[in-house]
Amino acid sequence: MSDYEDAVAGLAALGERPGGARAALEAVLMVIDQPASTEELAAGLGLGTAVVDELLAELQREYDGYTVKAPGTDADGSPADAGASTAPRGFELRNVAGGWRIYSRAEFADVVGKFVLDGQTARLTQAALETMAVIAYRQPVSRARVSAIRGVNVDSVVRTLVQRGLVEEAGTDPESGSILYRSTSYFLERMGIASLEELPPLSPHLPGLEGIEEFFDAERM
Amino acid sequence: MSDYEDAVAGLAALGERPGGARAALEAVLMVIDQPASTEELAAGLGLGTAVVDELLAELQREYDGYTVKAPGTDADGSPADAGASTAPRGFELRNVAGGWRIYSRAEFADVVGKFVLDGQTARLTQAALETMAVIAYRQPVSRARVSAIRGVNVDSVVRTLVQRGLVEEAGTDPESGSILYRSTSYFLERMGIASLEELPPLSPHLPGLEGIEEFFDAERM
Amino acid sequence: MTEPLTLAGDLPDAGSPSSEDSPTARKGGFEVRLANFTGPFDLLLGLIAKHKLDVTELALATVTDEFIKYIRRLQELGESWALDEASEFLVIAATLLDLKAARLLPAGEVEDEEDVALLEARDLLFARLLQYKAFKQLAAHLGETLESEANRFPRQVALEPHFAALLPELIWRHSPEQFAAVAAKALEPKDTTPPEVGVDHLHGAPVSIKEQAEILGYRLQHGRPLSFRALVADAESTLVVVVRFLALLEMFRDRVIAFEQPAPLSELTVRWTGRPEGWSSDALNDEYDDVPAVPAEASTAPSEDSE
Repeated sequence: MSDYEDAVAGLAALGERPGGARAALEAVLMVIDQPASTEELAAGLGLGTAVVDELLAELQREYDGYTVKAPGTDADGSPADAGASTAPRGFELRNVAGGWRIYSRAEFADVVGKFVLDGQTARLTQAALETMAVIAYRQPVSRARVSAIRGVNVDSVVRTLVQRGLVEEAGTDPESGSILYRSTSYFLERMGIASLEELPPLSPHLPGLEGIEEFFDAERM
Repeated sequence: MSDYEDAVAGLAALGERPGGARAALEAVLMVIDQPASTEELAAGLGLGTAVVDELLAELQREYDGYTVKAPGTDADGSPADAGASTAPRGFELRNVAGGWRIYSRAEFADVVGKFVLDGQTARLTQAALETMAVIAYRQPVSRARVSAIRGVNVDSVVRTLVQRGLVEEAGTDPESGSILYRSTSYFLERMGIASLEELPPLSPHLPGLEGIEEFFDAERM
Repeated sequence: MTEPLTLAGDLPDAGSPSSEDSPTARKGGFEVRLANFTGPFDLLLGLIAKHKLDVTELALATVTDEFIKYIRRLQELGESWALDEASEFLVIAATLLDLKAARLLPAGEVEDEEDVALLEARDLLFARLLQYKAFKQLAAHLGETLESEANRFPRQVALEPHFAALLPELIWRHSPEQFAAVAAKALEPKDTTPPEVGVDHLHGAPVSIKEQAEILGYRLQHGRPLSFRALVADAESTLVVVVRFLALLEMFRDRVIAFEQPAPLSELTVRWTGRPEGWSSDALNDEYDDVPAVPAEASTAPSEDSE
């Protein structure tokens, strides 16, 4: 079967779902963290790149409110004309550095910025600090592993640490395929040390730590 | 200036932007990485909670393709009817664990799963599910109590649930001094419900056994 | 220490989706396969479902034999059970037996305290079973919901760089030593030791089955058949009598002795049937060593602190 036939079959398969291939592409774009190239998207969706390119362009125009200039929505926020597809959405689809990703619309940068700052403190939470400590001493380490050690889900805390530049991705675990994390040079800077070797050894604080790894690996379900 | 006047002013200010308050809300929803409550969103946007609730409901309906049943989109993905707001989007807005958040639509799980490998959690065992159910419906509850209901020792299962962030400690029983457990908001998130009230009621499963709880309380421990 | 019970019979799992399409009771041998019963109630519900019975008193009496057969099978397979797990199964087996016995007897008036106790035990078991069934149904619902929810992926993307840049400069006041202390605390193994059944309050002199079996073996191997009465004549306490009786059962299982009893309640005679060599009390099942009431230390450090 040719690539072309493959792509046609893929399109037909997605067409049966609500929203079709366009919604499938949207679903992917909504949740990916890293920008994805047309090729990656096409491969994941089982579609041809030409079709994906067309769908991307279509979504992009649609999010921008077509070519029509958006009429100001009523100030009372009435739902009457909410469905009008001529108003731009609050997000946009951008092709950045060879990949596609959905971003919040630039026009709302001040609103979004205020919202982001509202919930933020200049200090790390205790949860973030402990997670940082586990990563620093166990790196490279996956989130699942840190979760197991800390006893709670750490996904959003790790994201905060990445955002803060204290932690970065360090490839994937060859066995599980999950992303590994390590501390950054900015972390060393903030700690006032030159290298990880200067971190105080844990042994005085924690005798008999050796068994812990096996313990947690065995314990997970 | 009153709160009401503040909110009206906020709405008017956002109304001038392309897409208005609705798009501003969408823009904020794009950057949150955990469920945000109506109150948080309202405060961030400078709007009243009633308005935000209405906007959220509106967006939710719109993403689902209004109330109109979505017509199957053309398999060729032609852009002709792409703007029709009757087709559901690839994502949905949901009120989960007391907050709002954007999710990819369940119908595209297979496609999205190819892009989002990380963060997927293993299935719970039957023993873990049963223990989780007892804790969810009887919280706060001691391990001894859960054991009495399940007929087996649940210590290691509870530990696993705590480790996975689905269950947490909730103080100690004033009488027996044993540790009590309750479900977490992460559990609500995983269940896709806004609060514990959304769990199906226990009573239909327990026909004519209204007095049983007191009975067991007296009997055990 | 992951699951309380990992071995289970070839039985439908009541309440789970698979129970719908499971075949009716299989004739012939009772097969033990890897399935997953999560406790005695689970097993009981499984058995009831297998017979397509409703959860009733009658159903309980009907499945008694199978329940007990199942436990026996597990023991034969040498599955090591934690005491509390095994005891839950045994308590329920005992109640079931009572129930069955009560059904076999002619229906009569509730007369003495034993009858009342039996009725209470039956009601309690019945109520507990129904309660467990309710939670099992809810567990199935939780499982389905969690699974279908796993099909939705939340948008949780990293903050766009221009917003991340807005964040205030991080305040970091931890010295490397303080940070190490945080790490040590975070990496510390959580308290995971399962609570154990305390035996400190038991003051009876520890008596080892192995020890008593050795004594009995010595006497029987080197003499004529002896009556049980004679074998326990020198026992200093009831506990020793009981333990010697248990030891005899163990030895009987090892096929080194035989019992003879001409009529019910008449003299019980014990005869050595094993070869003179090739048997030692070490061959006895280890399971009793874990029973707190008969501590393992008893064989090595007899009655040191028992005075």
